[in-house]
Amino acid sequence: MSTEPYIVLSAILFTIGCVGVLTRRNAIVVFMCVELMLNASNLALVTFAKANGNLEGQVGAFFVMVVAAAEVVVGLAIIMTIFRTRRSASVDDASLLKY
Amino acid sequence: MSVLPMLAPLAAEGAEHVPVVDPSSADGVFTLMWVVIALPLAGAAILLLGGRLTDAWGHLLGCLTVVGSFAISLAMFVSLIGRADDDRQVSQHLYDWISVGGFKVGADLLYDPLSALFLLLITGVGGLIHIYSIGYMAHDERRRRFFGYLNLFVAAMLVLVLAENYLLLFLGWEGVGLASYLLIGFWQYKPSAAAAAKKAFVINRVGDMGMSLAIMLIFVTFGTISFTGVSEAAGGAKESTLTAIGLLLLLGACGKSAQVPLQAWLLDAMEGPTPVSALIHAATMVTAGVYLIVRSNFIFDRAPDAQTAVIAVAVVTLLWGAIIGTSKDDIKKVLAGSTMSQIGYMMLGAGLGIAGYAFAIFHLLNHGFFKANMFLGAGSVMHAMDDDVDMRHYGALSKMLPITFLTFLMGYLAIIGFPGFSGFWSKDKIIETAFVDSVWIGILATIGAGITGFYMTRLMLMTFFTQKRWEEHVHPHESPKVMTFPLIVLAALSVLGGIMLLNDWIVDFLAPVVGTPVHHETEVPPIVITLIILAVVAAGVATAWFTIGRSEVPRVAPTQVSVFTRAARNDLYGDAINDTLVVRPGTHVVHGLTTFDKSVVDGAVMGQASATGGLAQVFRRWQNGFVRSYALSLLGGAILVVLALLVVNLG
Amino acid sequence: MIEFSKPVIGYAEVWPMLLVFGVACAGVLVEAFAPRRVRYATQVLLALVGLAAAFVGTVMIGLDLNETAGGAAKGGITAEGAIVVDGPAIFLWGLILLIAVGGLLLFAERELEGGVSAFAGQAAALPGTEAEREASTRGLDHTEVFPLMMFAVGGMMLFPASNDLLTMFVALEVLSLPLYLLSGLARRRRLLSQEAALKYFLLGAFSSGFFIYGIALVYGYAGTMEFGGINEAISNNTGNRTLLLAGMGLISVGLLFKVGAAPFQAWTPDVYQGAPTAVTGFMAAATKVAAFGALMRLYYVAFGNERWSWQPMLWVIAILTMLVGALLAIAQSDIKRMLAYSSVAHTGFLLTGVLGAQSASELSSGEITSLQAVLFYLVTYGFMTLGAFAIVSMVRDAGGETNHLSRWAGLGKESPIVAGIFAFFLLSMAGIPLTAGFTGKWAVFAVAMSAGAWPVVVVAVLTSALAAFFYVRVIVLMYFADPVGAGPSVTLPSVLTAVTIALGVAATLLLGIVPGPVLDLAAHAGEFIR
Amino acid sequence: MTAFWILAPIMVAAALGILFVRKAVHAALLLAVVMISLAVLYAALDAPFLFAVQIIVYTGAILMLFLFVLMLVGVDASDSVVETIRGQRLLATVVGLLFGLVLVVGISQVTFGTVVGLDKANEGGNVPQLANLLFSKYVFAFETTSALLITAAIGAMVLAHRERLTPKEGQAAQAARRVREYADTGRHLGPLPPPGVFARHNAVDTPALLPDGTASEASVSRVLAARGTVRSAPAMADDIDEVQRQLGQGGAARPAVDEDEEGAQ
Repeated sequence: MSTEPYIVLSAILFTIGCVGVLTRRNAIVVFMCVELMLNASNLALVTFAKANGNLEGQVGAFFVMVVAAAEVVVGLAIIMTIFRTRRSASVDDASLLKY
Repeated sequence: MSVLPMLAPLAAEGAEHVPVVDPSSADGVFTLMWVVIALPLAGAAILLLGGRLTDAWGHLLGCLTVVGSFAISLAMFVSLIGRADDDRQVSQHLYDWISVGGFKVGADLLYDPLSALFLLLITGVGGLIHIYSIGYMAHDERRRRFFGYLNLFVAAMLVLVLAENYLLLFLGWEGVGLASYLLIGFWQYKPSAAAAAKKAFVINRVGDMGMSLAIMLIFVTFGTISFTGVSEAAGGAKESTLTAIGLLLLLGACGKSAQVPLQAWLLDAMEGPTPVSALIHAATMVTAGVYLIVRSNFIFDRAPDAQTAVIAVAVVTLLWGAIIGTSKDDIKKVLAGSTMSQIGYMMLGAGLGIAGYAFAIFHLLNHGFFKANMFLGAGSVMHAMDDDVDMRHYGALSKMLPITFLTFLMGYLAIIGFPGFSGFWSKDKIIETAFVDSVWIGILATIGAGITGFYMTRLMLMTFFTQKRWEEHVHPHESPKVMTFPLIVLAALSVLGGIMLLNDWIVDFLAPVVGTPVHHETEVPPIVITLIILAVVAAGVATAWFTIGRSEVPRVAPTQVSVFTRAARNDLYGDAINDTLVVRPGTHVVHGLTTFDKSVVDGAVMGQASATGGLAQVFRRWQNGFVRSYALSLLGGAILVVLALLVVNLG
Repeated sequence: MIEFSKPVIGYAEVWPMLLVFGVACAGVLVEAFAPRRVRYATQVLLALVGLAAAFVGTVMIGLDLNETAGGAAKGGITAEGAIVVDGPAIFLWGLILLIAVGGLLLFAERELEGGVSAFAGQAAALPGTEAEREASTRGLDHTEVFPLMMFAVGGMMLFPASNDLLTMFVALEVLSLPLYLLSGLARRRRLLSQEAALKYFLLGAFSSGFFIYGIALVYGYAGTMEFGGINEAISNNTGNRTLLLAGMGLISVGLLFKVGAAPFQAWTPDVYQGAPTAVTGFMAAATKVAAFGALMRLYYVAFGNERWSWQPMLWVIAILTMLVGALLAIAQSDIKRMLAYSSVAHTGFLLTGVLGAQSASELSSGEITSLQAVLFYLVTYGFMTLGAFAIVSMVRDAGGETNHLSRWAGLGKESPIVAGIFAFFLLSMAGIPLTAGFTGKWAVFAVAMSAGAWPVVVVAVLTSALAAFFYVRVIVLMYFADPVGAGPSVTLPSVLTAVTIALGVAATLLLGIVPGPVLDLAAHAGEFIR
Repeated sequence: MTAFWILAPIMVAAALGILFVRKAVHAALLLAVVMISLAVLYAALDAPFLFAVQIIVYTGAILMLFLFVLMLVGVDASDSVVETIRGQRLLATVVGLLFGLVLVVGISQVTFGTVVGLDKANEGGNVPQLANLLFSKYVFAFETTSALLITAAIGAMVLAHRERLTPKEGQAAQAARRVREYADTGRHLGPLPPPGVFARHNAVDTPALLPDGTASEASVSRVLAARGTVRSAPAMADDIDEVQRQLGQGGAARPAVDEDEEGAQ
């Protein structure tokens, strides 16, 4: 079996995640897009694990999941704080700091 | 410039004579070398950190430290003369400043004939100016701070001339720049002073950039930056590299010595108190560029193209400064223009290579005497005239200020090169050497001397002769003794400076540093050249006499003047040229800066509303506060990085 | 059945790091069980003792390192190949711990706000509500910041010492997450602070996405995550180079984001401005140290054989970074933003040092190596940045810190000493001789020059001239401008901030006048272990 | 590969959907589609452990956290589709496409060597082999992730937990306070009248009627009042008149008094 399509799929998903971060305004959705990017990376890691014939990629994917879990907690806590202060989850509203 | 191809570089035949810096370590009185620097440094520290406690006696301490340094310098000088010719380089190792593996930069001092002369000039003239300042600044409540800055300057200048490597020299270089900056802006309540200080700073940064790149290049080329190491290794380097180093050093020298194209700051620097103009902007700091080139003779002698560049800069500047001097009504600005011009002569000497180094230094010393004398004299006049600097408001002061007049007269005779006075000997020698190099350069230098005769006579006439033009309430009076004493000493030195040329003493004395010049015969005998120069100068003096001395000087500068006068009054459009060549392309940057100045620094307008325009401002708009825009630039950067990697390697 | 052998962790080499993590955990327990009134003192003491002990341990380990690789390097790989304890790692640990001590003292400062710390009394209380006022009148503050900071310090120590991509990734997150949180905990101007946290978090998460994808690609190329293995794969030229190059680029994005290089610098000014000043000082100094350590380890060890492909890329980035930093700093009217852009410019100078890497055979004996120059620069940068931000936290009015530059006018009259010290830091950042900044700049420029990167050096010299301009502008403002309104006022801090500033001043002065010992130490650290 | 070719288009479509749907909840659900499909791909790639973890941890826990926060933020909230930053959407599209192109073209040109496969590496079971690696080579990183999790816990606590600063008010204190308030400000002592009780409609949006037949503003929730869904007193006036007519003169007040007594009991 060929692993190429998997890698291409992961690249596509990663790119979609990137674009999502750039275009979506809801902080939570932006963050979901980051998660999409991490998922795409995981797919690449797992695929390469198969191609290389060792499990390090799978371990890597596992670590990414753990990290993502922690990151989600911190991130959502920050987003919640901002939301409670401003009553808005739009990242564009948080633009007092500039120039 | 059409003269350039005609320059026959002297370096070719002089190359094998380039001496190597090879000092012995300090003993005897030379162990006190570091004290020369430490004294004024300690003075500065006490005065600046001591606060109001030192108000009462601060000025005395300030003078004392410099006089102390002078005493040590004199002792070392005497001791140096007592040594054999080839043993006149002494170094003192203070500590390892930077030391990594094979790369060492020591805080090393080098005392040789060149430094010896500079030491005497700096501490001697510096001491006199300190003493003068006691009187001049007597009514300034911040006098203590002024003395602190002066001491700081002297210390930095001493570091500059005593340094044994380029990095330490650079330290002094920056130090004098800092002190100069502080002193130009000393009367900070005057907006013009603050602006002048800023201008000096900016222009000097351009020069310093050249300087730092030069040091960097020296380090990369030779693996060392000590004079000893570089002078030994310079022979083995490629000429192109040496030329690059030389040009970069020249850029640094241009900034510090106010040479074209970095000349614009010097005239504005006259905003500082007059002793500052005398000490920093006439006698010492501005000559640092000349010192740098003479000190780096082992590089320049092997880089004829760089020498040619030095000559070109020098000739342009000596005419430029002189022409500016002819039109100014501000007495200090005339002197400033004259300083530029005279430094041009020194640079010319330095650019002429082995044949000219000694004369450059000779003229530098003489200039230090007579120009400090005249600046202090000008200060004395201003003191008498309630700080008015406009010569059109002077006139017929010779009776009122007899001592000032007489001392100023000595300086005047010296600068125009009246036979027997110090300036006569040194300028004459430089022009003579220039004639050996190229007739055209000699002619241009001679014309410069003629213009010098004109503007200095104009200054003398407008100030001390012609009819009195001052207001009723002004009561000119002679300055106190503490101010006239330095004038008298400096006047004496202006007269007697020529002694140094007896038996070619200064040439021989400097030979261990800059090499022994090969004697060249001019096509015409030297005496003829001297006579020609005298004739030209006399013509200049006469012109001034007939145009100014014989007619009435209007109290207000006439506006209907020839295009040349107008050009000269505008500093030959130096600022405009800077604008077009340097500033205009970066207008956005400058615009941004000025907007910023107005909005923030001057506190005129608050908030961000004023922050418009400017390159920096345009960039600033990218920082629009939206996190998605930042993410966009991040992604763009990622593409940039990945593509850069792919293209470089696979393309 | 699979054989499982007990992993060997060289506790003797890594215990300072474990100690820091342990102290962080102990701090959490203190939060849980200690009564409120003793928490502050306990936390500060615990953290201080922990950091000090870890520093002593680092020194001891550093003294004991064995030489390897024919004397070029010292130390060894431990924890089953996950961690390298070599000379540079120890050097960076020591530096991070010292900066952390300074940062801790700033965190613990309570004098400036009148008995409370610079952190929010109750982060969960909405700004401007009764609950917030209640919390602040009761003098509450979040002592959780201390364990959070210790976690960050632990992550920073692990970051440059990790020997494989996964450990590096985990370390990156361990150091980042607490900083995201800390950025959002300011007592005053909480909206700005929270916004800073959000921006830092979102962009940080975004960039770590690139980092991990890059890891995946490099793993796909090399078949291993270990730096040594990657290096080997490169020299054997196995696999496809497109994967390697794309992966290398994406990993670089993650690291360059952390160090704040252009065009990844956008977060720096906003976060530096919004975060509590104590956090800004700590993060600006320590994060950069850790991230540059990691960056160099990655480039020198894992991609060392691929030097000729990443160097040109770094040329571009370094030039861009210096220009952006210096140009934009000019236009700033907020002191923290100005310092942020100045730190961007410093990143550019540091990158100039990084790209001056040469192989041992190209170097003449005794020449400064690029690693050594960058390590030295990091020391100078770390201390002067920490000190400068400590000063920023002292200039205040009734509404807290006054960060607008116009409010700094006339500070020289109000408090000559504070203005003088700040001017000294600024002069050092500008690279005036006899200050640490000068020596540092000299070192990195020299290595870049000898590696033939003279265009970068020319730009670097140009931008440092430009940079001097805005530093001096602030000095002029402090000394020569008339104060606006009532003028700035300086709140006297407790001994904690004073010690941090003194540390900064001493380091900046000493490294300018006698840089020898530290340069020697950096040289003594030797090379990275491959 | 069949699974891949079926799932890949679905995943890409779902991922693209995240870019375009207006409601955050829909985005979360689409993300769930991607994640679950991903889990299946993991299974196809010989990663059974990750298959499980992906579903349990990623989809089960992490995504649920997202949904949970979305509920807090307001599940109805939908994004406006108008782009406010000038050029952002265009640039994002261009840069995104460019980036995707570089990645896809760059990577798809890669001709992978023979796929080694995990048969050997998974010998003895994927989970034991993973555990072997995790607890030997990556044990340090594994342990360090605990720092991450603790940080996350503290972070959530710091940002979300509000400590009670004042002791909880007991019943006696509450009663005393109410009486005091009544004395000071005349604020009504008892609970507010329930809505709709004395009106014809027994609904929360209908104000109670006071004994004199006027509607009591205090009896309806302020939220409803703000939304304007209260059946206002004037609108009721007709109804009241109607009732009064039906009951005849003087009878209007009677039942009210009776019920009031009943209420008091």
